[in-house]
Amino acid sequence: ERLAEFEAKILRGEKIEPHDWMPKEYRRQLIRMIEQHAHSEIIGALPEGTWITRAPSFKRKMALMAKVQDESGHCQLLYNAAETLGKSREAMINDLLIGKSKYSNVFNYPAKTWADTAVIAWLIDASAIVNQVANSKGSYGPYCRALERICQEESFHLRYGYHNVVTLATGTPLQREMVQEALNRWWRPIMHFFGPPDTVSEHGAILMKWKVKMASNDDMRQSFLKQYLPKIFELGLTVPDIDLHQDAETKQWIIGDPDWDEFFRVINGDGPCNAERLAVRRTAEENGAWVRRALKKNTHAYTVPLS
Amino acid sequence: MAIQNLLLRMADDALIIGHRNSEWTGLGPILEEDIAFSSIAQDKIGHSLALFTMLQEFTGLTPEQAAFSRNAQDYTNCQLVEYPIGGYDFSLMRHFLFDTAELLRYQLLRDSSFEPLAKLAKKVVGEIKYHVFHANTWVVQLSAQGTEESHSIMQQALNTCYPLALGIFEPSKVEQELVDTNIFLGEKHLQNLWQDSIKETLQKAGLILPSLTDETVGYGGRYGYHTEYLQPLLDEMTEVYRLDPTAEW
Amino acid sequence: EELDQFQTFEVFCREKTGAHHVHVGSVHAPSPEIALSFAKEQYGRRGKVLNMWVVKTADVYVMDEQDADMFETAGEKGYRDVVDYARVRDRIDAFKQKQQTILE
Amino acid sequence: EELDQFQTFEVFCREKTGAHHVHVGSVHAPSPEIALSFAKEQYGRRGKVLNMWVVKTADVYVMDEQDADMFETAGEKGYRDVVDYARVRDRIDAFKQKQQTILE
Repeated sequence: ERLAEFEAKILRGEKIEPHDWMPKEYRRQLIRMIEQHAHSEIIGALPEGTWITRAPSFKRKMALMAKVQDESGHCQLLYNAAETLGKSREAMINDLLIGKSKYSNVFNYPAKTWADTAVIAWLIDASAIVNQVANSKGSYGPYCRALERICQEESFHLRYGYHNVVTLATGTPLQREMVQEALNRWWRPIMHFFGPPDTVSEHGAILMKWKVKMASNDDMRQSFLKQYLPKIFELGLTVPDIDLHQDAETKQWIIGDPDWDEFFRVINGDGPCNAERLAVRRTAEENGAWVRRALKKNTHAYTVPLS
Repeated sequence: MAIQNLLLRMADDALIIGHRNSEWTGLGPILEEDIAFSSIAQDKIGHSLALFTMLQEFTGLTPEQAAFSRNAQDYTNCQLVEYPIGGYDFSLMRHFLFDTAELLRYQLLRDSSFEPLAKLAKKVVGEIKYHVFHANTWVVQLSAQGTEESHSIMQQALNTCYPLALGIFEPSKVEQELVDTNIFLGEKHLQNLWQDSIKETLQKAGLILPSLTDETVGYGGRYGYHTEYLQPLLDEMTEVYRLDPTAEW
Repeated sequence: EELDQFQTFEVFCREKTGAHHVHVGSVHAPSPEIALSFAKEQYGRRGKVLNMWVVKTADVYVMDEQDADMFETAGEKGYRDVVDYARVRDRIDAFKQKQQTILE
Repeated sequence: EELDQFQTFEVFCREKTGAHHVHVGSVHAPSPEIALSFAKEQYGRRGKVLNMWVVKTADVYVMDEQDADMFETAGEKGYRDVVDYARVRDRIDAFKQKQQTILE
């Protein structure tokens, strides 16, 4: 009955809106996914944020500020989209801080040099865009509308990152070496970014049917490799994967084992920066508490945002 | 050249306060405020870039060379802007006191006899008006409309910032020449306008100006005398640039 | 501890190109002034925003989706009875009449 | 309550699922419920309107016109737009050119 109508609506390509009926599981999975995406944006702002004060030129400084600002902006948009499903923003932030709700594993690694920020801005934002473009065709209205604006703003990140990497790769020997080393550090976390091969991931099937998850992990990884490996090689840069090769007939890129044990170890809290990221986030929340207390004083009951 | 002195201290002020306020990016008390405060910091860096580009006509230095290869004693920013960001109360109060002066300064400069500066002033006055709108809204919100706790925190921030803010108006050695050549009406004049302007918002906010004792007034910056905070800031700011100042970053 | 939650405002932007205000999202803010300042930054920091409205989410009255079918007939069947619509109709006409006389 | 002093409501409609709500105009009405029914009458007739919001005009906070200058420079910030990072191609080709000559 209602489930059939709900699924038929999705099949017809229509969007589900906040006041429509939806299965509990659909609401729960959507909140989980959008919440994690929002957390990844605010935590993702931290490694790059530390380099704003050391950016080597006016334009890079302003661009990196605008990029990290966008990440806060995207986090705000995504929390809003998730809030229309009935979970308050403060509850989501709280779940992040107590470690109950996850964020993208790639941000548990440190940005060691200026070239790291260039590789992050280019290849990690590129990976995020592959994921976001797929999800923007999903079934939930507010999430798609948020992603529409996010993808527009991400196109600047991508171009800025690429311009940055190209400037370093075609610059002095010191710059070239710095960007190659950064790429060596970030290659494996980027391969982890799309998640383990689908056989292992348990949310898969139902999320695909309800257009919550739009593409498999392997398809998204493959789309990333197809688009960006040629550009990396064109700059004479290499990636740290001796088994990486392109299958002659299928043109598919085959990668070596990126060590999924490390992926699960880090995602469960044992990466180089897990503790530090949440600690910085907690300090920021605590330092701002007096401000929020002052603002909360004169406001009325909280209402769920509309769309 | 009097105009160089004015352009340099305005450029240094905007660069250093923009740099300091950028340290809040991603760490603000509320997401929406994080976004707003970052835009204001970006605008400041943009203003300093415009001013250093104007200075290039006189000095031949690119903005990067001018900004990334000087030490503290060659900087002419007022001491107020170099202090660490502290709590959000300090950064907000500095933002309020500094930007109120900045708006009045650029409004005056719209009629400057130095054409490029008048042109820049006309272009950015709208942006700075928003900076002041933002500052006024927050100072009133956290003081009069906040809690007892936030009101006392903001009063304390005003007590700390106000003496330092007077350093904005420390007269330079070319003050008279600027006034005579109608480039700028002078820091004294600006300070009078500023005193009236902040009074209005402080009244609405229920905050009172602290009494002044001479040694707390933040003079010295215009003549290269700075606090111990500036050099570490510059070392951090130029860390990557110094790896190879001739390279393109 | 009780989470420090505060209200949201719905944001509507009018772009240089478009004539209508379009709903773009919402912001958390304690007051309209701050909501406008946030909205300007979040939704107006790029491109062509000319003007902005903010409305407390609590002040927005929503036609529930279940009533959507009420709309469906609108497209096909034209007039649809609303209980006291007739009585209210002439009252509006009277009101407009009065406005007219005041203006003249 | 005073029925003939009608206040106005701003009306926002969403044409199809997934779309944003758009401001389509305003109606005079004594209450939100009646405003919604008038709005449906006036704006619901043509297309299939799926969802509608009404807001008392008094509840809409507007960034007033003379503050529009605060938005003016938003569009000119090249550093945070794609356009400023376009000329990458020539840099790569120049680099490849240089690599070529080194190899020979």
